[in-house]
Amino acid sequence: MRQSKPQLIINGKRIDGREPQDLRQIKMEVGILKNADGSALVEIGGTKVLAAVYGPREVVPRHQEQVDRAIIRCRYRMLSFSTLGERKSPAPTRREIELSKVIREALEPAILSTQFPRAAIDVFVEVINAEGGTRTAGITAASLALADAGIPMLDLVAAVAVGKIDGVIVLDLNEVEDMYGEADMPVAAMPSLKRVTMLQLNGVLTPDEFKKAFALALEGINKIYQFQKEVLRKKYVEVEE
Amino acid sequence: MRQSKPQLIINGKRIDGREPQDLRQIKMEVGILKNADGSALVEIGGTKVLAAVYGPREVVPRHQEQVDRAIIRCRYRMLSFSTLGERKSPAPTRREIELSKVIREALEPAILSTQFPRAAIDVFVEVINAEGGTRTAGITAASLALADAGIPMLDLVAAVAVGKIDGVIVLDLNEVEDMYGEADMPVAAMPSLKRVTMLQLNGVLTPDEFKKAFALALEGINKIYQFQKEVLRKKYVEVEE
Amino acid sequence: MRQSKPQLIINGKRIDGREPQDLRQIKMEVGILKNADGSALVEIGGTKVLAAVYGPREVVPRHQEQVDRAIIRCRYRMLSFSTLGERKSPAPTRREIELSKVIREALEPAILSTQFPRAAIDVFVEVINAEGGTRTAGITAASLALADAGIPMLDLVAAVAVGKIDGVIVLDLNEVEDMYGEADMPVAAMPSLKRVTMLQLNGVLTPDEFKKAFALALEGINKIYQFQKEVLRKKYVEVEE
Amino acid sequence: MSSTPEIPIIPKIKLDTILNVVTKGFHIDKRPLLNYRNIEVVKNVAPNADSSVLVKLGHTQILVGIKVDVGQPFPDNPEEGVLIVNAEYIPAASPSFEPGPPDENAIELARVIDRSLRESKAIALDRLLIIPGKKTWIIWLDIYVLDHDGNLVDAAMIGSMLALAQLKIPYFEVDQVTGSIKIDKSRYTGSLSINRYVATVTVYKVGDVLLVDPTAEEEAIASASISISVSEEGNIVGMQKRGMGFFTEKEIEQAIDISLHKGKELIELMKRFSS
Amino acid sequence: MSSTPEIPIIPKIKLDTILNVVTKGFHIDKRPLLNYRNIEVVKNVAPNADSSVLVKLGHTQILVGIKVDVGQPFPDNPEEGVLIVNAEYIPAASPSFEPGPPDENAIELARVIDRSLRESKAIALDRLLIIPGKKTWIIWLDIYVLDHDGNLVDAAMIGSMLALAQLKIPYFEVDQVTGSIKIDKSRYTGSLSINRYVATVTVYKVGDVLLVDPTAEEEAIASASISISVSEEGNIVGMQKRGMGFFTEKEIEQAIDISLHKGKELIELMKRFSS
Amino acid sequence: MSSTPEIPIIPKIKLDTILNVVTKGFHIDKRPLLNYRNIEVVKNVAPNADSSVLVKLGHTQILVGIKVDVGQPFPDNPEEGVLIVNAEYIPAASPSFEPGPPDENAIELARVIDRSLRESKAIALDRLLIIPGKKTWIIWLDIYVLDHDGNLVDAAMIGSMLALAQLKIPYFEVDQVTGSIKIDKSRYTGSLSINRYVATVTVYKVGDVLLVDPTAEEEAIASASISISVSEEGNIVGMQKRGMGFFTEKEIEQAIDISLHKGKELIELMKRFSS
Repeated sequence: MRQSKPQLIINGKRIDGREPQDLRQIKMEVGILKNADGSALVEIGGTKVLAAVYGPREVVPRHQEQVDRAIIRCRYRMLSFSTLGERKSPAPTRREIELSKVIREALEPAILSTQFPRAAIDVFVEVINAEGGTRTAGITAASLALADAGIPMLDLVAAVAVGKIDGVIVLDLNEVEDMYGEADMPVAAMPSLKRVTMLQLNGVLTPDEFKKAFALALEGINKIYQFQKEVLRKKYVEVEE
Repeated sequence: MRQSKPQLIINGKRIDGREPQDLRQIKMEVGILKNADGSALVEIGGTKVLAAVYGPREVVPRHQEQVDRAIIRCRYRMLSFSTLGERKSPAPTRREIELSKVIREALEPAILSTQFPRAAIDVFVEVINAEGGTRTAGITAASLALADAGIPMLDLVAAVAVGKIDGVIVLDLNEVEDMYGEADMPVAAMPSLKRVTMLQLNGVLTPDEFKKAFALALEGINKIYQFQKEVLRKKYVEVEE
Repeated sequence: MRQSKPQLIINGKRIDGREPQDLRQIKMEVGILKNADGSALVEIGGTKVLAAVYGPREVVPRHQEQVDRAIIRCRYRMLSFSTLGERKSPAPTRREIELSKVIREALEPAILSTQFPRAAIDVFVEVINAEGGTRTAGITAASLALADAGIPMLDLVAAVAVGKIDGVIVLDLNEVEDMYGEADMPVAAMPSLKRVTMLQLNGVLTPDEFKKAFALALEGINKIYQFQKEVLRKKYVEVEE
Repeated sequence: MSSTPEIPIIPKIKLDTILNVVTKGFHIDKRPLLNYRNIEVVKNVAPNADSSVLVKLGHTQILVGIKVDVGQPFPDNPEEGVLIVNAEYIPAASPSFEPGPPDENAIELARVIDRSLRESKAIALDRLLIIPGKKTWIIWLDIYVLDHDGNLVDAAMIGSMLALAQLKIPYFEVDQVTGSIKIDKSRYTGSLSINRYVATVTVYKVGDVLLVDPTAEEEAIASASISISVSEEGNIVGMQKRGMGFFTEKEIEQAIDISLHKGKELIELMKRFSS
Repeated sequence: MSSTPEIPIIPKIKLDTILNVVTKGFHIDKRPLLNYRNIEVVKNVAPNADSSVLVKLGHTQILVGIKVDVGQPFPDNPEEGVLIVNAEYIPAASPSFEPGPPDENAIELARVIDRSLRESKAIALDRLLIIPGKKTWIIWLDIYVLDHDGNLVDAAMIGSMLALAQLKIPYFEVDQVTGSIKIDKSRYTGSLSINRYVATVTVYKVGDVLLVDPTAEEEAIASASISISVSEEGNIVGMQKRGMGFFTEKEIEQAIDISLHKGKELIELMKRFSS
Repeated sequence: MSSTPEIPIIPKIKLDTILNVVTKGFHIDKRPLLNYRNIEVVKNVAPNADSSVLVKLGHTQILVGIKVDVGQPFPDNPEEGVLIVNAEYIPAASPSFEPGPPDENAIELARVIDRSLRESKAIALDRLLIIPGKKTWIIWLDIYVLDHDGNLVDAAMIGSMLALAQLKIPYFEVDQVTGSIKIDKSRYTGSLSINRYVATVTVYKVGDVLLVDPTAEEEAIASASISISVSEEGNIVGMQKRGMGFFTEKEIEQAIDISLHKGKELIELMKRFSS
């Protein structure tokens, strides 16, 4: 049963002690699976998402292949025990079906898919623990896994949500802020190219609030992008040594 | 909850004021959709049915194609809000699966399918409002949509139900008569060739009652056939002008 | 509602009067269906199982075929009225899916599948009445149906369950013994080659009990094997005459 | 989507042979066109069912089984018990049947049987009611086609009627306080009341000839068929035209006559098997 | 799995023509880029529905129907009524639509409409409650795409708002003893309360140009789109970027401006249709 | 339908190498044939689960999570709590796994684990009962294969046992009037009672050699395997032969000996991880 709304901003701070413009703690790992061509684990606050990439590989069934490009296939999914409350049934929900599309479309503009005609690039996003921001963590992780798999990209894609809670525009909503806030706006971009590849709004914003929130999101995306590059650089150096 | 049966014939008239041998009011339109190769809307009393035809077109999946003829594919379906009572779930019911077959088999004898080997002709029947006689209105509409799509046919197919209510043989049952009557007998035919392409009976008739009902159905079918020809002629003339 | 456990061994005898090492009464028939390439009906006690075989035949869909062997496809299924208690829903249960695999794998080692590259051999096991031992009766019947279809095999496969009830190791559990016993161990083998092709244990056995039970199972399998050969010989002679 | 079925390719020479024989007034097994093949019935083949019957019509084999259960009556029909008819063509029965949920042919067969039983009031559904509007016996009647050698509907109706005729209603007690029902399947309350026997006679059109009870080979070249259910009083209690062809008005009338005549024979046969 | 869709192959010459016209500031039907096509509305097309509206936006046709029912509120939201939005692209609507359950596009459309209505509090869901935590009206809003000639989301939102505005809540009585609800659909308790109108304006990117309300041909060559829902107060109440391309930051800002402006027009139009 | 799986094509030369090494008594990674790879365990990887464990067995990774819930006991077993085991091979785990509902391999794995836990009475299901016959704790144990490098069943059993050993039962109160259960997951009633530890040892047959814990490459050339579950008392509490090959009687006996021996080691290891 939904509790009555808690106060989300106290003395200018958020319930987990952050300032409005702070990200939660981030941890990223790449190459964590043996079989997948690329893989990554992204943790942001209590949210933990695994992404794995296979490809470019043959398209099965064959009739799905496209003569001039690789198709991207994407599945976002929450493990049955990843959420608070009841066990989630393994049947795909409408939300999971929508987010699989949204994540795919956030990645499409970055992938040089015309380099692999008739191939498939498969992206699997598995939510291990959900405490807000699983789709954005999923995009961030998928982008790392694509890089880990050696798929050529124009740029990495990084993502984060912004929102409005108790009237304040904040970065990187956690679960409670998402549930009781006034607006949740996940954004994905290719930071060095300044291209927005995903933008959703769930909630109400005035045009001015939107501008402020959008700018904050792009800032946050930049920070996440630095993390991504760092973890890839580290991995690359490790391999080199 | 089923109400107790109302009296269906009062002073020789039916509850909607018709004589036993009367059709309900009929309205037909063809070419109402832009994308479909052929389309038609048929209203008879409160029943409203849309039919759309695509084809002849390539068969997907390929292995369904037949070397010596076009396959006819047909789906009869009730929109979720088309019936009285609760919302209908969109999952196909056993009734819808049966009627898709029955309607296809009512149309098959009229279509010159051998003219299009390896092709498919797809017929979609969507019930917008159901007040009795949706399958027969669907056949009538599908036949018009096939003509509108330029599919060569031996003859149009027209259809109507007859039935027995309060012991009287009547033409074109409405919803209440269908629900509380003693027999419902939908019939389809190619009128100018006098070929019966659909015949079902749901209820009990003596052999003599059957004969009377069958003759009445063929009469009704002829009237509907005149409507069909009229609406096609009008459309054709409009296009000509 | 599960009744309290009845006494299963009284004065050394089982509830149906058998000694621990006794099989139930067995009846086998082959060639009982016209259309199937091979068929058999096996009754053991109150359990009645039909098996039908089609093949070697073309693989549909084609991409399932294997270039160096025939694929074996197997479905084990209980008819809706075959069990005590409620009607069984026709949707395949997890148990039926598992047993389809287990039965297939019990038959695979016997079938000379490399003789028919790119072909399929389909085995359908239908439980008509279930009173214990349906999977083993199914294997025994499927093996007969394969022989009836003329599929070359290294040996017949015969199967039976052993178990432990009231502490006693017994052969060929009936429904009640299966439900209330301490262990149920179905075994399948190619008797003349002494190869074990199926072995499951549901329950608890000490290593010594296992040895005893395993030996008893192989004895039982041998008896069933004699029945199988007898019924095939009889059929063969009948055909010859 | 309902889709034009693939017609089994029958060699021209065989097709000509069948047509030729049929035109001379006989089935390919030499029966007159309006004669049924031999009918065999085996009762209680599945003792765990509350009733079961195996029907053999020539080489066609159909197994019908019934399970009864206590449940709620349909909200739009609170004064009657519930009959649910399902049919499945098991893949063992023909090389052309595939595993999976019932297809349109199986669904149509079940619904034709269901409607004929229901509209004719063949069984006393009202007497299955335990607590009006609340509790009733539910009859699950399942039809399995085991071997398909033609004329499935007629055989399925024979099996269904005989399984119903054999059905015994278990003993039960209503708990007066909680309203819950306790069933004891080792005893019986009585038999299901059969109001009347119903037979379904399917008339097939092969070339210009009408016939009944074809083998699978003959059925494959029939252009259309019409299943006509008749009651022991000689009424028509259900009809369903099937197939891609048509009937003329005259052929429909002939089919009705054939079905009234043959239906009477089938009903007599069923009554003999039942007693 | 969400999979890269097959893009319809558009002949190079046609593609160039469209791009050329668009770059000059016009749709291929000669409208300015930011003008909608003609909008027609037909009310009560399905009298068995509790409300129904057919919307024609150029050749695009969308049928929205509503059924209301009494049920339980969601456990995580016991103080509000229930709104369930579904969408289906019927196979009649386009040669590329296939029969079957809603695909990701239909699901996304329904969810975008649903979120925009819900977050904007466009309708007074709290006033649908009958017994708090226990009984409420459930609004089933079904969107059928009958003919697809582009810009489905905007048309679907017009249809959804108008169907809701037309909806009347049936008369009902609560049985004080059993707590059961008796509904009488021949009478009405009143209309559904509309708190505010909401419009969705989808801005499409074709080449480097932004436009609204494309035809299906134009839509096929758009690289991306963004659906922006706006309320009558001029707030943004929902957004969804779609498609395989991207927007620059500046394009996003332009799209917002366009949607605020055009949304106002659409809301005025809806109000006219409603009255 | 269960269908002969496609065997990955292994180049002849590689196959010979593996067979050669195995025949000499070693795994391709140089372990003796009856040694397990390194086992790592990470606890509480999914804090939203009521218990979760990640098991790494060489490169094989399996994530087991548990959710508990209050529900009804099974009608045929009213005196015990409910354990429901599911397994899924996620498509990330191997190029040969496809998205979709669990296939026969995943279902078999779940059922083998389930039966071994149940028949051995490894956990005190009877102590999960809240109101006999009416309310009980339901344990949903979900096994996800994240990375498949062989020997999934043994790893899944380790993960399942350790997740169960870690599971805490939430605090709850029974409302004496309504009989409804109020759960408070922020507090705990206590741990789940583990009656005994159980290990599953799968013995694989490669050529004529028996071995345990193969890598995926080795597993691909095994003709058959037998999963044998053993309890800490040294009893056999479950068996399942898998694969398209066979075992001789003697091989079965050897497999039993191996599993009793290695099972003891695994159980000791689990106990160490648990404490």
